[in-house]
Amino acid sequence: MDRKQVNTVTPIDVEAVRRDFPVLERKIHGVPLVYLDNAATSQKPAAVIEAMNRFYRQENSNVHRGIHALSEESTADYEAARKKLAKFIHAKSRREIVFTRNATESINLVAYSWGLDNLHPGDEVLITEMEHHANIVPWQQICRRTGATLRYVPITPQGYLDLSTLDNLLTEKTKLFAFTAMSNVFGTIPPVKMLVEKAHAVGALTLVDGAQAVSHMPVDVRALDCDFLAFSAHKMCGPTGIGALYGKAALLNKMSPFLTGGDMILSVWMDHATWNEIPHKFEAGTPAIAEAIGFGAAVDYLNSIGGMEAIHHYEQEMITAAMTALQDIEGLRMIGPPPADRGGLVSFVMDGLHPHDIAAVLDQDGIAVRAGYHCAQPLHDRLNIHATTRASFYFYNLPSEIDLLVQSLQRAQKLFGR
Amino acid sequence: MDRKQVNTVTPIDVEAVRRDFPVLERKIHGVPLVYLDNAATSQKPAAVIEAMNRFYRQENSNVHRGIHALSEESTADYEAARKKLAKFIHAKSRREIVFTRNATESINLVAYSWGLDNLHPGDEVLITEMEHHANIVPWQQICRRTGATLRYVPITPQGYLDLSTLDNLLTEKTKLFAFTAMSNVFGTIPPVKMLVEKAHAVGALTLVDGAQAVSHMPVDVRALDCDFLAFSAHKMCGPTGIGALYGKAALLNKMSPFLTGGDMILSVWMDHATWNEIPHKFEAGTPAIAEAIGFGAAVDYLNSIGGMEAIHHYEQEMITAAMTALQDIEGLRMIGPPPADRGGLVSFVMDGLHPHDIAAVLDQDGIAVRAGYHCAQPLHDRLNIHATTRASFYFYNLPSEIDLLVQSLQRAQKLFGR
Amino acid sequence: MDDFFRANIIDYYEHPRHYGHLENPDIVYHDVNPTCGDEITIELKIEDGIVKDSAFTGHGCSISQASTSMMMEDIQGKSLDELRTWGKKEILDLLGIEIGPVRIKCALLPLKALKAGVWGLESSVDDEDDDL
Amino acid sequence: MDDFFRANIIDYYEHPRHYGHLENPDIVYHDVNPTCGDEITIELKIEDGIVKDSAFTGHGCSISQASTSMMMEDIQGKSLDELRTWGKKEILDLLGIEIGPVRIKCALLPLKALKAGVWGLESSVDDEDDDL
Ligand SMILES: Cc1ncc(COP(=O)(O)O)c(C=O)c1O
Ligand SMILES: Cc1ncc(COP(=O)(O)O)c(C=O)c1O
Repeated sequence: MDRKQVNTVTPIDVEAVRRDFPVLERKIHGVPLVYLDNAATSQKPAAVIEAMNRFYRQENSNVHRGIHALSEESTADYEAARKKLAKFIHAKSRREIVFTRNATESINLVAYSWGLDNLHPGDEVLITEMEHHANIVPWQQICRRTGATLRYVPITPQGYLDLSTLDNLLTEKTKLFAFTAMSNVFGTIPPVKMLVEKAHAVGALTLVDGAQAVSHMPVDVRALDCDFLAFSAHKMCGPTGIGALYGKAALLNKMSPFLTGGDMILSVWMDHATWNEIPHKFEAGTPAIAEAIGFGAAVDYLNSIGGMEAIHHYEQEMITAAMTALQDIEGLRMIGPPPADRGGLVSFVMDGLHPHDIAAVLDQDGIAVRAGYHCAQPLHDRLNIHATTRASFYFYNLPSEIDLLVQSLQRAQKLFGR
Repeated sequence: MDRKQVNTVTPIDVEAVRRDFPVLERKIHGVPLVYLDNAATSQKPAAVIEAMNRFYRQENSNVHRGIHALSEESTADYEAARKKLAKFIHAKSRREIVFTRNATESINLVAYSWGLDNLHPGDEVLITEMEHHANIVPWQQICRRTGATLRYVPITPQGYLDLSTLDNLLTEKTKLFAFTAMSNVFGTIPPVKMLVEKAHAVGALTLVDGAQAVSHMPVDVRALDCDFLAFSAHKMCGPTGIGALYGKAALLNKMSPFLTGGDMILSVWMDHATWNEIPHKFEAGTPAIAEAIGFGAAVDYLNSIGGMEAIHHYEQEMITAAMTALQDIEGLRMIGPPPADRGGLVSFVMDGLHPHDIAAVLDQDGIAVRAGYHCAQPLHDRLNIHATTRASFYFYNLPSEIDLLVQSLQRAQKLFGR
Repeated sequence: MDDFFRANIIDYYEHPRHYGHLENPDIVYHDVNPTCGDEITIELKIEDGIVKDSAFTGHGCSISQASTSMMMEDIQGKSLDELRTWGKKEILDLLGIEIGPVRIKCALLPLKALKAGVWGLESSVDDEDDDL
Repeated sequence: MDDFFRANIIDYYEHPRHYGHLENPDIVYHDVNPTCGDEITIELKIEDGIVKDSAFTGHGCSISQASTSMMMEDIQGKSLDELRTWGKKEILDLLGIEIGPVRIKCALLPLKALKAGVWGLESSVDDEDDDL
């Protein structure tokens, strides 16, 4: 993604921002919580929690159908949230935002709805070796069902995409190129706009997995010109239970529905049905109404504290500091590119210490990190690593929390006699 | 469903229960809210709202993977909710409960996962003319994709299933019989257990649409012996954004996954993947964690106020009183069976008054009802009705609200000069 | 919503103007509001890009029927070029009331039918809401 | 979790008992904990329904490896009939600590391997949690 110069952004007032997050007052085993598992899910500010409370306490009702005050209020708020999201990622129209359960379902929607109708034997779907399982398994499945072939852009040992392979891999056979805009293991931020251009040059569509990127940096679907973008609310201060799929209107209009039932139909006869207009065509049954409202409130919140440019800027500072500090720990090896080419997360291995045990020791010190494959097993296989420990930052993390992380890692080494 | 004698249940303390629902303090156009749109979605007690608040404020984290305190707490609470639901519908095991977005997705899951693999040209799927679109359109779609044939059990003008047709319709060709346990238009409660038996006798599986029934009466999947049961949290005091699919473990084990991605896999290689055990095999990506916890709290709440037997008993009283009162309004015609054979909802038409206009007048008096097809267009077509107005009750509705309904309907008649 | 039934909507609903059929209409277009079953068929007589006559048949709620009747009345003598620019605002001005997000579809049904019938525009007429 | 590393788990992890291979084992079973990559292979020598010898190889976290080592040690001389009744409780007794819902899978890995390897039981060993 093209990162602009960020010298002019107003810095985030981290101390003030921390007070917006009730959970940050939590004590874990008697010590204050240090939450460094943000790539798995972010914490929620009171404003988001309260937006959903207000909905349930004051206007809860089903949407789109009711001719009564509560239903009109719910419908207006639900659709207003859609508009906020459209604006947040610079979509042309709110109709290009489909609410789903999470980024995973967004990708599955495209795989089933677009894939089942448009993939044929001989066709290829191109993904990369640094994808999350959410952007691998749906394509394996849909290729199996349609006879299409799944191919991978390889990664370099430094955690970059091996772009030299692109000209061979992107061909007329390629019908879709699906790739992440930020690796959840390396942190790598690939050149999204260039990848989209290259895909379009051979006539392939593009799906960008924005689960990490949309939460941590500015994403402009019109500037990137991507065809689909998948992301989740829960990683960007929003509630669980809701995600979004951005799709260009022209594509969404042409696609078959995915889930079917109430609300997504125009008319139903005994032997057939016709479809509602987009985005409703893709939203079957009672939607996640409170969650959409919470999602909208999360976008408002991110804008209110300074916006994505400022958040990305702060995270760049944090990851630079964190990687500098971790470098000094003997026997610790970080994977992925230098700070300038990544988002605010770092995965590492430590000699003689299993990631599970590292995470367990850290937990005793109140520090939450993640250990394992991070849903990216092919990437780990490629690097010949069993599992890694990952610390991932958000705008409410403090530089002092990096110090605590380092101390606790050193304690783990002592405990296991390394 | 077999309704037991309910003489011995402790009656619900409606006045006390109403205080549990913050929204019931709402004023609409200056008058107190009379919420009679419960079949669309129910209101939420403070206990459910607070359970989700507590999660977000104190332990929010992703589940199943994290080795830190918050993740262990979240995982434990998420799985505890599953157990509550399993118990609520008398499943054998918590593994038989799959969390989905709503009843609609639950049905789609079976249609895609079981249907794509098991339906072939010549096979038949049997549904009924009183189904909600959620239990019609997915079967139309999957029959279209597989070449199977969709057939309907007809309804009688009184709003019953025409059971005399069953012996002709249920044959060896029938692979699945999917039907509602309570019509959301007629209120009709069909003989579920008998229908399941008849289907099993020809070797067909059964899917029960429990979206209305599970919210309003006791449902025991083991007593009914149904193979699948679909329902939604939001209709039973729970949050939006979550529903459940019950499936017999032996069936779920055999079925292909539906949505794919993180958490539902066992291992992922570049060219294939293996699946996690049930129910996780069917839950891809970050689940609706807060919502599951809210769903569990809803079940606790329903049990705490007296249980489903008591709720059903109270609603029987209410619907009897309501239908008696509505009968006296000239030019008003109710559809569906007498109170003894239905749940707590009634749909009606009024001479010269369009349902939309009825609903709009009622709204001016603070009364929320629903007007339209109620997502059951084939039923309306069959009866040759354009649309109906529906009043649907829950355990927090008062007998006095029936009087307000009647008065407001009479006002509508005057306003439109009828 | 409050002045909903104080406006002359009920009057147009009970006594629809331009209800019925035209002889040899140039354009006949049938449209429905699937959420509730409102149905209308509009018939137009066009000469030199001007609406010479208009009529409708249908059934549905007071909003959809009054809105259609008022529109059929108002567009007489207007040019298609002008009508092409019509949006939500023009219809709400005719009706003279505020309308919530659900029933707006009833109110806009005749506009939707006009745009689809005359220009084949299938896109949603409330897209002007879409200023981001 | 607090006494996690006070127990002798680290000792078993660093100095695993019964690590290695048997000659002509009757049963060899490989199992993984896919969430984190814990892997073990257990090898058993069975005579008259009694575990005569046992060993394992593998890699993973301290919990999975210590749990496997302790179990290989403990089951020596026990009858398969007895082992068939083993559940979560027996393993936790061996480990001597409480374990949360996520890492319980690490602890139960050897039990899962035993049940799958000896009786072909693929069902989850923490199903006893399932008392509704
Ligand atoms: C009988 C019936 N089935 C299915 C549904 C669909 O439920 P949901 O919208 O929660 O998916 C409903 C609710 O509208 C219903 O009443
Ligand atoms: C890069 C990436 N893609 C997809 C996902 C899946 O997101 P979700 O679990 O919200 O569907 C994640 C989050 O784990 C991710 O990091």
